[in-house]
Amino acid sequence: MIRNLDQIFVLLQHWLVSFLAAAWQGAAGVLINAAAIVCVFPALFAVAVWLERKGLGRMQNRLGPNRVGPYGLLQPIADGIKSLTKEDIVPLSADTVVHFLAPVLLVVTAFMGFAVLPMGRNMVLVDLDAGLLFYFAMGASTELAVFMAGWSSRNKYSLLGAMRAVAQMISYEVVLLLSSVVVVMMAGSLSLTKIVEAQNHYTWGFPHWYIFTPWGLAAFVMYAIAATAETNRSPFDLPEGESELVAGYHTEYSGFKFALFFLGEYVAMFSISGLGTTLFLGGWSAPFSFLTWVPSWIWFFSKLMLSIFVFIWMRGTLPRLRQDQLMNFAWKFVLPMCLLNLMVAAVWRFMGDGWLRWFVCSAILILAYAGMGWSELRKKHIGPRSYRYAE
Amino acid sequence: MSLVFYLIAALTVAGGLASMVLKNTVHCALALTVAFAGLALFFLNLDAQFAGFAQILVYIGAVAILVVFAILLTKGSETPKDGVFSRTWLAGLAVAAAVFAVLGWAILHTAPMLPGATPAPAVTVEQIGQALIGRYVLPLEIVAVLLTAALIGAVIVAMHEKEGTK
Amino acid sequence: MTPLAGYLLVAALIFSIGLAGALTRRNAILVLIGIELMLNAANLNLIAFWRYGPHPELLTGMMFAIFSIAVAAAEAAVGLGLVISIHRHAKTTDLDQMNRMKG
Amino acid sequence: MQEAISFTPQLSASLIAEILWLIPAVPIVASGLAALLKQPRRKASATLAIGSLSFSLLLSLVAFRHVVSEWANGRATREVVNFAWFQTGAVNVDLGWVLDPLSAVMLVMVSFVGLLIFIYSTGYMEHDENYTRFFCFMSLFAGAMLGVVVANSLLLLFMCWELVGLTSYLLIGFWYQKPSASAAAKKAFLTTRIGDVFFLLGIVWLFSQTGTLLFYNHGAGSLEPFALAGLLATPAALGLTAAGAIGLLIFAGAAGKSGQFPLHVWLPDAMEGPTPVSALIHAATMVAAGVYLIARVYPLMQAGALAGGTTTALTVVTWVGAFTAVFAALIAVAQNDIKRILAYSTVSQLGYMMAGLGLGGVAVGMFHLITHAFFKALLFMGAGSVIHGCHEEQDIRKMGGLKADMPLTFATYGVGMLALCGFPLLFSGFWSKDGILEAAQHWSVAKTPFYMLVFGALLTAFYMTRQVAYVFFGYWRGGKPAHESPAVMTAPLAILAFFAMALGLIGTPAWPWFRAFLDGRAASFAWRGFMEPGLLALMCASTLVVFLGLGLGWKLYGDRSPRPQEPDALERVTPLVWGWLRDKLYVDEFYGVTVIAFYEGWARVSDWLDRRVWGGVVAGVAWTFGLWAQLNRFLDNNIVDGSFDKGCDELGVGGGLLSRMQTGRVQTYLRLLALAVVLLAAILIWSSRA
Repeated sequence: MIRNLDQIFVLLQHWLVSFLAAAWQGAAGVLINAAAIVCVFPALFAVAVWLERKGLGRMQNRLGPNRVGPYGLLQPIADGIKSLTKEDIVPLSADTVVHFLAPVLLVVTAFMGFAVLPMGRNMVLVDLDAGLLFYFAMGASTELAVFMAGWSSRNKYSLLGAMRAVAQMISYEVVLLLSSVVVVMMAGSLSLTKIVEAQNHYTWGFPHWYIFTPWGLAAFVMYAIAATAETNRSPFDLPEGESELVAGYHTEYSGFKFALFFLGEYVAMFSISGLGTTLFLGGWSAPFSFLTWVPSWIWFFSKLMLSIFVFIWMRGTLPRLRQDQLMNFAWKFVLPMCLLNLMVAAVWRFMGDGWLRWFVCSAILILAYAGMGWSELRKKHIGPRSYRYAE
Repeated sequence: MSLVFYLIAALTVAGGLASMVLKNTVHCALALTVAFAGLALFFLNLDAQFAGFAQILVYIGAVAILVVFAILLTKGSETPKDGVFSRTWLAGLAVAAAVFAVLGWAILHTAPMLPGATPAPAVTVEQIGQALIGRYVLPLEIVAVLLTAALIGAVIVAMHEKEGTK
Repeated sequence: MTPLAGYLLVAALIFSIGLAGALTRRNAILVLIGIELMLNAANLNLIAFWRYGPHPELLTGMMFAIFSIAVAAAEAAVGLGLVISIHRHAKTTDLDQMNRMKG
Repeated sequence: MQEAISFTPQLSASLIAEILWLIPAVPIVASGLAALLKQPRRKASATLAIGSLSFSLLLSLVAFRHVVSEWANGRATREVVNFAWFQTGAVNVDLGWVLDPLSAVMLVMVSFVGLLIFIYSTGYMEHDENYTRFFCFMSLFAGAMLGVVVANSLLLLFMCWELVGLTSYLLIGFWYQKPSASAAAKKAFLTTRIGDVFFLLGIVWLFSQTGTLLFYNHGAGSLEPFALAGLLATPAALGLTAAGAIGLLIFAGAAGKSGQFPLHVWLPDAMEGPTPVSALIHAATMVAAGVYLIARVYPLMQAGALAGGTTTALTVVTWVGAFTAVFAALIAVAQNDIKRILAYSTVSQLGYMMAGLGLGGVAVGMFHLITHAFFKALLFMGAGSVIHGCHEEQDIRKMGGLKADMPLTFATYGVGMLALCGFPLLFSGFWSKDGILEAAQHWSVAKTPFYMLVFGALLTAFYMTRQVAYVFFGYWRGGKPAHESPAVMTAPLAILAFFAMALGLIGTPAWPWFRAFLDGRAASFAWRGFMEPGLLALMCASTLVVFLGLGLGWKLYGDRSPRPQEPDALERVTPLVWGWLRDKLYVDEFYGVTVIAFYEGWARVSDWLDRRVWGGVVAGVAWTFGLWAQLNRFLDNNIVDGSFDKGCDELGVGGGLLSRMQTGRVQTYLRLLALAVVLLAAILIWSSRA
């Protein structure tokens, strides 16, 4: 019974597929899965938007949406209808084709990421041997969409926003990659399912999630930072800094295209949190060995929503950085820490079992963190912003 | 010669052509990414998963972005008055055609000797990693050095004189 | 026609397109783009030969392609850096006007 | 010759052997840290250097104890720890370190002398503003030198070897603001490079022959019978086997490092560096590295020798060593710079060691190396103390009568001097030098080296007496009076002096402990040792020679101090010879005349050719044509001109056409390139099809 509940979606898919001829079943199965993903995450998107607006409201001592439906629950639907029915304005001088392609590309690439995420036991669209690489390849191509959006709408705010976004995404993509490489080193595979399997053991009822190791924790923190920057969320939301450039690269978008951007942003958030969950939080594995009876997908999605909540929380809490601060932080602090973390992971790997490696690795990381932070603080100079794109 | 092959080939060649003939430089760059994507698909079609994804990651994720950045930094996006092709475009085209002729001729003449379809080799990423660390460790190190040098070099070349002397 | 020949032909075509672009465009950046295309064509050849070659398990062609991808990335970075600095000095990226080294 | 030694192979290395790498690693790390220190942090850097080196000394002593105890239990050990450095294709390059009597002895010597010199230099360099840099370099050197000692792979040894050379360069040029110092540094670097090139050739050859650079690898090493047999089987040029040829190449490297003739020229100039540097690097350790290298690869040098026989390589080593010994001793007689005298004496003593290796095997040479390291370091540090006391004065003619002013220095210096002269029975130099002489006496090839070495001993005694007489006896000829050096400098002197005496006792014929230890045989005490045929006679002879030298020196220089300007005592006897010797037998000049003059001459020749020959030809041709023109002007004006101008125009046009190809446009060149490719490809395909 429990087993069936765990595998319910898998079984459902098999049942649906079983109506078809054997020749078609493979393709059909993939199609069904894709359809499921494409349906589930927009729904999740609606929920998340509502959560965000309510949560932010609470954090800022206001009610948030409360008119449409009980507790404003139907607000997302209303928004959706609005954005669907609004007029789609394209600037006269805009580069029409690119202007149209940009949001589509963004959303498509954002969705592509889910193809390799295991959302539960046996619940993965395609179990690629190089899954992680695929994920990052897709993530890399979103930057292009952002650039297209900003450039095509012939608007200096859009362009600046796009440039900022692209620069920021590139810088933090490096961090994102390097912090995940640690996990790959440990799990010895790029396949996300294998990575989850590698974390799905328990000692004394506690799981072997990578976050519960010194290097894992450090990598997770850096991953979280990089993820926030990748998705242009506060405090790294300069590309959409309302106060500086109207709404960033999608200033000139309206109606459904704007909704697509909005959707794309959230989907990217979901997928990146999903990846973080898979890499560091043991994917769909239960947090305690006595909870393994709970269906795996419940765990996955609850972890996902938890991290989304953290996103929202940070947005409600932290002020926005400045562009040069952002870049310096990425290149001068996080990146070196990532590299150091690689070393630490290697040390951990080769020191073998025992308490000693815990001590050594944590010591190295803490010392490095303290030292670098200290030196950063010491040579902190308050001055005019010093960043430059084109002369 | 499956249908897939022809589709991808059409996509790639179209992208390449567009990237070379379009007037607007940014369009060229975008078309280039299409060509890159096509090549990546080719790699996947050739059972070279790793290479394919690496292609996407490096070319679409990095090189294309670099190119558009460079275009914007050099204000190259507006098309020049006196045409986008150099004065000697005809000669260039002729030479390129000659190259293609020779290559195609060679291929077509050797086509009969080429091996036919073979079963797909099962290559896991792990094998590639092992090879990189084992047989190809020296090239790997050299490439690492090269990349570092290129990073520093690019920074220094593109850096401002003011910064340079400071 | 064997699949390998098909791949080789496509690669040759892309190579020639890239060469044509590199030979005919004025804009230095586009010349670089052409060169990138040529490199990619070469990579396609390598992968194709690896796939249909006698010893795919040795990964030779694949490795070659991967390394050349890495090198191409470096090449693009440096090349574009050069273009930018040239633009900063000569205020142009037009190759027809960059002929100060004429004999 | 020594008989083949059988070391019991150790399959599992002991703990101390496992961590042997720490000995060189720690000082190197320390120097890295010292490099990060700012100049004002003097104490810290000195502490780092001394602390790290004393750690190494401790480990070395442990290792030494381990080896000795093993040997005392009748198991002469050679423990190796090897690991693969990297592997590319089928070739894999291994590195490793070895712990055997040879390396153990060297380790103790280097780290001990080094430590003493470090302590000494805290006093000597006190007023130098580059204190931290000095200690950074010093401990880097110490680490590298220890690396040379422990290396079990010719490659690792070569790396450390070059590192040592580098630090020597850095330290000779330590006072780089002095042009002479930087010049000397460059000279040292380049001269040793000459040797190292040959050394590298030898390494490559060895690798290509045996496929490994490890010395010992449980039977698979390059110094072990299997590989040696292979090397002997392959002939090289001039009737040498590959083994012999490689041995000679390696010896060239060794000659460069330990200043054997004709590559000795850098060592005397190296004295531009601070005195502790001269003591540590250019007397005790680095210059001995060459000797150690030969001792290390001895099986290679010896390969193919029948019992009691010798090999070409060893013969060459012997002759070069003996010649250098006499040659340098001669020069040393007529020097006036206190450090130069010691430098030349170092060169000659190194010659002794080389000769000892060539004649009597590892133990003989190594024994002299160890004793020499102690007393020569002692002498240099004593000289340093003298210089320090005489306010940086180095000319012995401006000193004198110091025995009153600096009694401690005088006493220790005297000990060192007597040890160097080989004063009988009491001093270590006597025993080690005697071992060499004895071996020379029994050498099967020729007796000449024996006489050369004896003569060298005579000269040694002579010039040391001269120096001491100049410096310590007579009356003070300098400016403001000298003062004794601080205890931090004199204490190491005392320690070294003790060892300069005591160390001889482990190598007496009665109790040849050292030789037995190195050869892995049991040592036994027996007065019979002296009873070997001819030994006593030899000892008496060398004693006589020493006394002769001392007496001669004393007669010429004793207790009467010439004024700085008035000619030297020996000069009065034979001004001509004196002149030669003072000018170092014109080796530098010789190089100047040959190498440099070659280029100059070449330039002059080509210049002459240009001016006279070609110029003359051109002039002649011009003249002829002028005549021709004179004759034919008439015709010219009428007929030729038109066509000639036409031709000129044609030429001009052609040139223009050619230069137009050089458009300076990248794409043009690219186009031509592509065209060339097309043509080549076409030709290739066509030819392959035809």
